[in-house]
Amino acid sequence: MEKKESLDLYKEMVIIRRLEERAAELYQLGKIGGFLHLYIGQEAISAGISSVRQPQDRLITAYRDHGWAISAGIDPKAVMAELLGKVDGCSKGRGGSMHMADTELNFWGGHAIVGAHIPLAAGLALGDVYQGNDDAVTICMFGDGSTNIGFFHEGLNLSKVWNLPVLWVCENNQYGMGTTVDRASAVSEIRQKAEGYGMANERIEGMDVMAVRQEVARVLEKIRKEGGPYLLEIMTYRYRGHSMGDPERYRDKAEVKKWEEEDPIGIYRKYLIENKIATAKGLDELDDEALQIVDEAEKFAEASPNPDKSTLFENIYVEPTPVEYRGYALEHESEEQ
Amino acid sequence: MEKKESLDLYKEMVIIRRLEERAAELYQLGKIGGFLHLYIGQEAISAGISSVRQPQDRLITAYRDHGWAISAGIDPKAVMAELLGKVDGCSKGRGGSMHMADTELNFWGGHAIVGAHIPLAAGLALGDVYQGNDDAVTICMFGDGSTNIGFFHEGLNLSKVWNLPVLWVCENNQYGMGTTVDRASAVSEIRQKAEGYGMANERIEGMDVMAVRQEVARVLEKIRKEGGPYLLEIMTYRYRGHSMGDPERYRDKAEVKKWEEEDPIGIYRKYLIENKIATAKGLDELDDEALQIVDEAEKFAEASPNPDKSTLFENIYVEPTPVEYRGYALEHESEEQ
Amino acid sequence: MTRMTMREAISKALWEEMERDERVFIQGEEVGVWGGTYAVTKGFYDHFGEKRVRDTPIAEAAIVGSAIGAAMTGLRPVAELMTINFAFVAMDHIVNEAAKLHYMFGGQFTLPLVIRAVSGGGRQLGATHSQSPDVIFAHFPGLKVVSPGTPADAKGLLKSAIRSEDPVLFIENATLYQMKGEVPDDEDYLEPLGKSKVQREGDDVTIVAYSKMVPAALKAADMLAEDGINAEVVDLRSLRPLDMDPVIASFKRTNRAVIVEEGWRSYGVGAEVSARIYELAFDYVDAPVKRVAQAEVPLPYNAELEQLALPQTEDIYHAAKEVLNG
Amino acid sequence: MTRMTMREAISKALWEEMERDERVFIQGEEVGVWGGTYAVTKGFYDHFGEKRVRDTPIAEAAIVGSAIGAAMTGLRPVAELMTINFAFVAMDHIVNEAAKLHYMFGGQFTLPLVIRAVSGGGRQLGATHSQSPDVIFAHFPGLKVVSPGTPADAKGLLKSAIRSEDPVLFIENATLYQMKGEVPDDEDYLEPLGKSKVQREGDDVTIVAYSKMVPAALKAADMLAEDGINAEVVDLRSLRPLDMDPVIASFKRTNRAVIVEEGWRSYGVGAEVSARIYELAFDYVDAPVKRVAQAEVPLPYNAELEQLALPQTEDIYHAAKEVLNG
Ligand SMILES: Cc1ncc(C[n+]2csc(CCOP(=O)(O)OP(=O)(O)O)c2C)c(N)n1
Ligand SMILES: Cc1ncc(C[n+]2csc(CCOP(=O)(O)OP(=O)(O)O)c2C)c(N)n1
Ligand SMILES: [Mg+2]
Ligand SMILES: [Mg+2]
Repeated sequence: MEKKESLDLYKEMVIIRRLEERAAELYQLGKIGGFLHLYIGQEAISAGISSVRQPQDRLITAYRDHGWAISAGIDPKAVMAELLGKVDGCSKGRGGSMHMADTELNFWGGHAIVGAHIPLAAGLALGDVYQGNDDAVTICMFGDGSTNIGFFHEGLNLSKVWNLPVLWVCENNQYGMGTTVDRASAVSEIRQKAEGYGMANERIEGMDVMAVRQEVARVLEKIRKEGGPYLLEIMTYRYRGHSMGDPERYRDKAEVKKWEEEDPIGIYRKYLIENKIATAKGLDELDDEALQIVDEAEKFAEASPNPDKSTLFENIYVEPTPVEYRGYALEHESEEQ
Repeated sequence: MEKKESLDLYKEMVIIRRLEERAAELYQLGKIGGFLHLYIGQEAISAGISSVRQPQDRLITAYRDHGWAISAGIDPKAVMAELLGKVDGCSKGRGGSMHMADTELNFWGGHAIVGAHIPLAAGLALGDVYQGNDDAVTICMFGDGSTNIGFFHEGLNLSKVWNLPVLWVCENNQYGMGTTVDRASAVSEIRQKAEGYGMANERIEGMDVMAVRQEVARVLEKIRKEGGPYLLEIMTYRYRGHSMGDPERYRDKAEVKKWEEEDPIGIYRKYLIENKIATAKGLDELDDEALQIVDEAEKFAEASPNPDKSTLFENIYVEPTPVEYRGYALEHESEEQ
Repeated sequence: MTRMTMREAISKALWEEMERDERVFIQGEEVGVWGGTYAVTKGFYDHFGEKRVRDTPIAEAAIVGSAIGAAMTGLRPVAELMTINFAFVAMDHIVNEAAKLHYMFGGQFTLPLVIRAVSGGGRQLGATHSQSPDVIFAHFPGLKVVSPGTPADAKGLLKSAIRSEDPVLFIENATLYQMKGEVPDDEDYLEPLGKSKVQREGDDVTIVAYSKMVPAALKAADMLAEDGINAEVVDLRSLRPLDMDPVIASFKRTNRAVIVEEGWRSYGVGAEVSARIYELAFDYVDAPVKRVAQAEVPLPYNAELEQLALPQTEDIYHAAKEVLNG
Repeated sequence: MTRMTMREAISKALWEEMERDERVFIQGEEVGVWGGTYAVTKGFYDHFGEKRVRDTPIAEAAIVGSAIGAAMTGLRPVAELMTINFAFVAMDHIVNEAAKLHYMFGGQFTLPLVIRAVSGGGRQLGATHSQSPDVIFAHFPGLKVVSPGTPADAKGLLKSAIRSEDPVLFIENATLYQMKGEVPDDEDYLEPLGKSKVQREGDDVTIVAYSKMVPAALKAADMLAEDGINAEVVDLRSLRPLDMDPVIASFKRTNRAVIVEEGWRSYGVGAEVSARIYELAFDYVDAPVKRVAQAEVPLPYNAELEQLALPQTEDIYHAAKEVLNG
């Protein structure tokens, strides 16, 4: 990796962290609504994978998607604006925290129904195979908890039967909401589920971005060469609650503390310094830059307008299609006009 | 096994065979409607398993259920009457071929949505565990094709997480409708799917009733002793089409022929004679008796009345509940009265 | 009588029924250790233990499917779906198994099962998490579909649902959990399933509503009262069976009606109620029946747009004024 | 024009669109080697090959879900659900993904996807396999729901659905596959999505129907003609969007209407159409609108009971007579 790339990667992780911390504050202030699932603690995965993902590789994930949005290359401004539901958000304020996407960047969202995007991922890969995009791999992220739903089974089976180039990645943060893997899953190692599909699989550690990067690069090349799906389980931990307002009755503070010592940003920082790629001071400067980017993103998002009320019905359909019922207030209004 | 038991088992298999052959004829005559999925070729499984099933063991299966109904102990008369949709049918003519049950015999049906009964089976076993029926095992049958649907995954996972005493049995007749196992399933051996749940599993042959009996008895005892689920894959073959009117474009006549040589009734017949448990003449007599029972069942079913029209709305609910809409004709009628 | 929130009323109903009957148990995602996503089952796990308060994997078909199986053995499961949006994942088990098995097997066994689910929008949860698709479940005979609009009804109806021999889909509304009201203390306080109820009397116009739209309709009725208009508010409480008697009795006095629901209008609850009013009281109609409902759009995340799409108290007020002038 | 069955018309539409556009492919259970459970895709596998005629595992969520994913990449999948009863297994993907993704991501990508499914009862398939739950899908904005009642419409509407940029649920009826009619040969013969159509003109009473109830309504109209009554038959063809214009135009002449559907009445299609007639033509109503529909029971296997529960041509005839006398 070039030095600049290494530093960009660091900055990217810090931006994710700071942006989410800011989002948590804005949530408390009531500026962000709905559910807010923070990625804090898992940044090495989105950053590591995205640093080796090729432009033709499609990416799709679940609702814990801010890290993925930023690592995919969406401007933090557009991420923050989406969090605030503004028109300049990456999904025009319609999607919110759980539904970020930018298809120009080959990032297909942000999906809120647990596991429902897994069959979609098989379809994305099918699209590439069908159209002869032989070089493309679809990378599909999901949580440990989501591997117990039927969608997971149907998607994985299909990908193997049709030999689709999908990198299935379980971000095992050890909890689905408040439920530990063992209380929800028949097997403690999620990777073992791939055995039921005769699918190559592996479990790796996920707190060290360089390790993630290296392992994923290897597996992506393997898929590109040999075709077919592969399941990777990446061990990680979320430092915050499942979403805002989680009472966290299900785990000790000590456990969280222990994992915080393995902070992916801290680990990478140490690596950069030890390998003389950067100095502490240089990294501090990047920290400042990241903070500034987040400040600007916030400012931008605050300044961005709400979607115009007249656009409520835009994009329900592509083709001109009558709206069945505009709602009492709007119908009334338009009658008056 | 006592001699009488051995002979009863033989007769049971012949009754299933003859009853289904008769059903096929009655279907051609338009006396049976809907779908008719024949079990012919698979009789050793229902007969073998039922001969070692204990009264407290619950049984549940899919729509290919005539063999199971008879092996569970439902009178062939009630089976035939159900096929003809008559009031004396085991489900009062409401269920038809795909929905036979007799809960007094601990047989919980006959379910037509592929795989949907699999989570139900987990619930049946949960019911026993919850109520302290420590000796009971739930036996859940399903086809090879149904192991690719999400319900299978959710049911199996739950049974393992909750350590439920379920004997999961895949009757692998090598096709789901016209689709071979390999074209639908990521793994050729269905039993391998259990590996994804860390579940004990085994594949056995299913054309020899004595072998099925012995293997299943062993596994049932294991579950009774050790608790928890177990997946058994039993290899078999259906001689007839998936249901009536199957064009059977997906397989050779030669393949069917080859399997017909392993006819479970033929194998068992040979076993009984070779082991001097019965003579050919004695078995011929049982064949005649079986045929007579089927004749009687047909006569009974033909004579049994259709359900009275006034009972259309019975058993929608247990509690007295108004029918929302009786339908135009009936509403009209009742107005006239 | 004790004044409490709807959350407390539902929690109390569950608690009392679990105390009363060993066969009652609850299962669902996060009902145990977490204490329920909406804190409805807080304290249950510690008190009743993991046998009767069962955390499940995220597997809605298995949650409902295994509850059906357990009900077949004589237990009385209460299966919780975190929200009704996830009921689509268990759709087959709700409408093809729970609703049909009793009938299809000629009444051989019963399914004394309750499925609890949270419906409704207005919390910026986005299109997949904000729906009020209650009506689609009510389309299926074999199921009972209940949705309370007051804390007292929540307690009385949930207790009846748990004691019912039939499968009941019990629909709650997250934005109502904080709603307070007087709730009978009686442990055998039961409200009958399948009975509508007049929540406010009046002679000028009939407002038909259920769930979250009941308090909204009552507020609109207060606004109308200031204009000297007396609105009667009929709470359906049950979508199947649908009890039209109080609606029709009211309509025969008022001759004017507004039907309110939180979900989309097309093929919604209001369509059925409207059609039935004309079928049952054609000669009493003085003005076209009006429907107030959600604008037909997948609910957007943005708060302004979301509120624009959702039916508001003012909409009910204006609709009532219109039918009175109509 | 060629006289052909609805099965042939649908098959032809699919074949022609696959010939025309490489991006169109079909997938579903038994669409390939078997030739389609209802023989609609007979010969397709041999002609188009396994890349474009894709047999799938029995996994409805994956069938629809992967079709959605493929559509996101610019392909135009036609996903077949063997029957609409199995759509419940794919419910989430139909109503939460197909119907919402375009909107929820601000229009970033399109979902040019068709889901074909067979609806309807009357073949003794039992309660889980005989439903006509079309209405519940039509409740969801974002989806288009189409269901033809004649062979010509089947061809023209399916071709439009395949060429549409929006997700379309295309509902067929197994008992109509043998129905014959004249079908335009033109390979660009398209019927517009979302437009109702008068299938028979008349001035005395308006019969509104769709799918299998269209031929039934036309037969009832013949019976009425023998009594000197001229019925107009309006075929909805599309449940979402629902085009009321031809219905209202007709009703303003006849002032009387019967709405017919194969499914259950409560919360059915007839409720919405009835409610809208009163909303849009209140001053033209001479008699209460009538609904003909299925008795509210999980359809029994027994043929007599099943037919008793299903709406019959005679019921339409009698209902029309009643609204004329009412
Ligand atoms: C079908 C469905 N069921 C339930 C939920 C509610 N829910 C949202 S996230 C979640 C936990 C998922 O855990 P996991 O897959 O491990 O992902 P993580 O949150 O840990 O990233 C649940 C139960 C949902 N969104 N969809
Ligand atoms: C959810 C669902 N999808 C599709 C069908 C249609 N269908 C009925 S049986 C069947 C094949 C099942 O094959 P398998 O599980 O191997 O059982 P077998 O018929 O071989 O006994 C299919 C696709 C169904 N009944 N339910
Ligand atoms: Mg997790
Ligand atoms: Mg099979």
